[in-house]
Amino acid sequence: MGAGEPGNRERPIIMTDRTTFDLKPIDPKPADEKYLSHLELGEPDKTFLDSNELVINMGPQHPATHGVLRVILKLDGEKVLGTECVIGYLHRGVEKIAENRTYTMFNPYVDRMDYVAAVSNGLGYCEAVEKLLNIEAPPRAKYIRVILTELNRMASHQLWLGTHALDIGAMTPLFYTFRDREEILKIFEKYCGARLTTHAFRIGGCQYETYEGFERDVIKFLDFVPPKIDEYEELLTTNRIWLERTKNVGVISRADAIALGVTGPVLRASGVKWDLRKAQPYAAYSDFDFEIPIGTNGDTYDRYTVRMEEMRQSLRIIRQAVEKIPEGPIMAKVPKVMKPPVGEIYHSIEAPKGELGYFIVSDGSTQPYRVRVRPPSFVNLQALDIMVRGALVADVIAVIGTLDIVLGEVDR
Amino acid sequence: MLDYITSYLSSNTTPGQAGNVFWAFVYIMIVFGGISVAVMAMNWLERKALAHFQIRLGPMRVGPHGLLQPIADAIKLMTKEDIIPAEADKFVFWIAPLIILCASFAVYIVVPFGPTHAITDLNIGILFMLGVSSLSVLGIVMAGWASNSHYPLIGALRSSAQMVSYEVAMGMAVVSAVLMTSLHGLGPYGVGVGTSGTGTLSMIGIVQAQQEQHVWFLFKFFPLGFIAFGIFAIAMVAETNRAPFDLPEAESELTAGFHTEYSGLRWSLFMLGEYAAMIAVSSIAVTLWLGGWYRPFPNALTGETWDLVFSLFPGLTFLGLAVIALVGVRRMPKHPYFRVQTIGLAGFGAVLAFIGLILFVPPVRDRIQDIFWFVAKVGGFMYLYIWYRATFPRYRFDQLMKVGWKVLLPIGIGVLILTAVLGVVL
Amino acid sequence: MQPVATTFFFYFLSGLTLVSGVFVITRKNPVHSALALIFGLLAQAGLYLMLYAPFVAGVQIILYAGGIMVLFLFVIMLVNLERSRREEQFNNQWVIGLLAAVALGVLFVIVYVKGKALFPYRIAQPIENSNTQQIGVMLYGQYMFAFEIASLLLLVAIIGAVVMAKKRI
Amino acid sequence: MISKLKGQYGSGICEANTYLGQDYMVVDPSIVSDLLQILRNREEFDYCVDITAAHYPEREKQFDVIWILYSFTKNERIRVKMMIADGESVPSAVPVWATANWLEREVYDMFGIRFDGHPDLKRILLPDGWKGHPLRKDYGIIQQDQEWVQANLGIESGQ
Repeated sequence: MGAGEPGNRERPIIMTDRTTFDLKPIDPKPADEKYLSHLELGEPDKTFLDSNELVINMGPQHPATHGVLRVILKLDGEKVLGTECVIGYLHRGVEKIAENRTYTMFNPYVDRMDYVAAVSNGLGYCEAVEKLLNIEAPPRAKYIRVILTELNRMASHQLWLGTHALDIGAMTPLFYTFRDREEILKIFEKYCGARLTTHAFRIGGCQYETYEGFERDVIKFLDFVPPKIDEYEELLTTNRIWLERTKNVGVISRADAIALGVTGPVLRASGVKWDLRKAQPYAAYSDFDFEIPIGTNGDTYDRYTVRMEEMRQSLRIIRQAVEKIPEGPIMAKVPKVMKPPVGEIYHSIEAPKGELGYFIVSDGSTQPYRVRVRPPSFVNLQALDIMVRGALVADVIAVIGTLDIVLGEVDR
Repeated sequence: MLDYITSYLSSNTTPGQAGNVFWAFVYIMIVFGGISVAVMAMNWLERKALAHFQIRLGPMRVGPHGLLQPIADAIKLMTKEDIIPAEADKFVFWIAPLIILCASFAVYIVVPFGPTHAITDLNIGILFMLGVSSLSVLGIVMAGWASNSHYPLIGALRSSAQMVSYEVAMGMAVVSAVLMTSLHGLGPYGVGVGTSGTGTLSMIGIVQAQQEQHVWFLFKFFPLGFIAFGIFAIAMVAETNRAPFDLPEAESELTAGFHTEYSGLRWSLFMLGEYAAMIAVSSIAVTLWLGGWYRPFPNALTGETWDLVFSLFPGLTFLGLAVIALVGVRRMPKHPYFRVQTIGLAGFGAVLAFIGLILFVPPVRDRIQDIFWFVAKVGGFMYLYIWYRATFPRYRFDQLMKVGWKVLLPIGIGVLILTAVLGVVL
Repeated sequence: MQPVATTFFFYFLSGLTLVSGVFVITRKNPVHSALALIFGLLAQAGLYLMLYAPFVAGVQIILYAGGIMVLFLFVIMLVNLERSRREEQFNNQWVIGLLAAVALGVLFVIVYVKGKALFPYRIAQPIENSNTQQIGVMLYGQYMFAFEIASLLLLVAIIGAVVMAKKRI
Repeated sequence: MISKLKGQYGSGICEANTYLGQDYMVVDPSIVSDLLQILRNREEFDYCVDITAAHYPEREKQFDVIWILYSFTKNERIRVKMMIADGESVPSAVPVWATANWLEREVYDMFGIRFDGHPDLKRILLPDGWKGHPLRKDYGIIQQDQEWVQANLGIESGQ
């Protein structure tokens, strides 16, 4: 290809030690017949017009990789023959840090993983430690947690929608979603003083009582946002180009989705009606009435509709929670120095991106012996390869967007 | 010498046809300067309009309401470090933006802003326009290849395939319009006299044919003219690589497509070329289907009074803009910090009002009318470009090809055949 | 449309055509050759314009420079040229090539000397305004058969290309 | 289920218990490969939530490798735990659950535990040439592969 192929330099331009592009595919097919994938990818046929295979490096600095994801694409013209994700550019060793901090001190760190949905991260961690300590947050705290977490789910989905639409070329939804996300961030700011990395919850409950007018603000938001969601849908849902760009793009079957362990909206769009808020209710979710939207085809469009519906369901949950929020304390009796008994716990919640799990090993001291975070983005990103094989470059972008990854969480 | 210069003033043809080199040169300078200014204005307008689509304010800092932003941008781009990638083919890298620029500007040789307001009137005018504007794809391909990098290369491949494909559909639409110049037609669409049975490819001739037949070709043989116009309107967006067909420079996929490796002045030449091409293809559309420089209803609303009413439009438009500017002055924050901006905006409004008043003077009024209507129609297309960009997601490459070859081309051929049949039958 | 400075433009355009022709065969980089070829074709289009054949000039630009050369560049970019660039440009046939060039040159000289009588010096009548129309009349009248045969050949070529490319789809 | 498995493997399942309402079992390395297959096929634990490990340097068998499994049909979770010594390798779960691919790579990256039969076992979060496995307890929190940092980032130290 031309003079001097960028991939074949003595030292790669991009800071990494990898100089070869040896693409080993992730085999989506387990050995067992029952789990055989529908995806049969034959060898690309060699014809007389055998043009060169093109290896391009998408990222780590690329406008559509949502951070510092680097995807090595092997292309035949525009067709994707294979991908390899190179991650770790944002690795900060969160799990190692946890082993050197007390339980309380580690709490703010989890916000920095999925910085788009910091409240969910905090909820998962606090609940896991509470379980390990065998205490339970008081009901009012649980309701506040539900309200803030669901608001955060809204914010996360709005950000996803904006950036996903921008990737596919529609600029305008980004600004609309950011305008409305702002209202959520204002509520966060009023509640705990921070907008993004909120550190809203503490082990055992909440640090802060709701501010004066909290319910009013939330109700105002609930009335404000449904027409806005309709507005996003008006721009996209029935737009021909949007339909063509998303329907039958990045299809992942039910069996593949389960085998690859993807969770959250990606799994639900493939037709698995599974949501941890229903399956294993935590916080106060068992008190509320809501639906789990599912898709049928497992394509990008289904993931889009599932997330749009999830936003509406979140609003439903918030409304119910605000209406029946109980009075009472917001903090359980928590020892000043937390020394959980020796043991292990795995607790997971339904974060906006999927199952966010914390596996904590305690050795009886004030510091966790081992904290393992089960990041939904990390596992979901693994599905990228089988979702884009045989598709076009533009589909890779659409699929990265639809997986809704946050690199802070992938790399931790 | 002076005679040579003044002799043209009495003629009623374009300087090119009159063979008057001096006035041709003057016209070239005016058109070149005018288009450059229009590109700058378009740059500001696009950012402003797009911002308002997207509930933003757009440029507000440089000058009142960001009016000086394009100038600031131009200065920034010109003074930026000029980077040529180490392994790029320097000569081709250097010449590619120039090819695009030349191709986009050469088109204006035949654009008729008025019956005499064109540099020249080639009798193959429309063919010339299509041919020259198709040269810009060479520049894009070269830019992509010379950068010696993968993203520009893919962008160049995409754009060459895209532009070659859409040129075919575009050609079909254009031919059907050209065909209409020779066909009378009956009934509500296409009454009139005057066609000799021979069509014309000349831009001025096409507009005059619409005048003689008392119909914009948009409405001739309804809905055939309309469909042909629709095909052209879609294909011209694809030709100029604008949203939703902006795949060659798809930001989220190919970073910036064929001009990824370009920066500074060279990059600004690409932008200049792109916007000039947008205006050029809009001019073709206006000339072929929207009656060119003629005011609306030149046949229905005739007579001295109507002529006068329509001739007041240019002045009124500028006065209206001046009023908007002055309202903006009143709404400026009353703080010493904003004093310079307020004065600037007031001055801008005053200049607009002054231009508006000058446009009321009868001799100017008569000379400027044609240009005004032409520019107003082109301006409508420019707004459409911005509107598309704010609304549509981007097509994928195979879908783009599908639209071009499987939708637009068959419809184009069908319209062409039907136009010919109708023209013969009616 | 009256041409201006005819002599100057004739020599300018002819010179440009010749120089680009030489560049086409001497450049090592095929893209540079293609670029030179484009300039040559554009200069030729200019010459056609001077011969009062604007339609031919327009078709020259739209088909050769805008269409075919784009495809040339397309192919050049897609095919790996690393190897061919390293090879010797002028292969062993240069003696034959030189002979052919000399023969052609002699032929030109003979035609120029003898043909003065055949082609008397006169200024062509500007038939510019009806030029396009006349081409149309010729193509669809006198040369109808040849025209249709050519279009049939092209149709065969198109179908062949589709059949060959279809294998990949 | 536990009793059935116990009947099948006898002493292979060292411990099967519940802590804070969560089931887990500690199994012998020899049966892990079979057990994971059976858990998925017979007991319908079709979703592998996570694979991770913990390091106990003072023990003889230094590492705990933990599989967290979930069954959609039963809505149940189970943790399978296994102890291995440093240098020993674990049968890969990639043939059982495709998701194990990256999860095992991460365990390898962080602990240096090798997985037999993994299709592409290499580092995932840290760069390929990095020395050391940071989540081992003997790897200090501010420790870094200075050599790599100097060679590749062009800076003296990453601290």
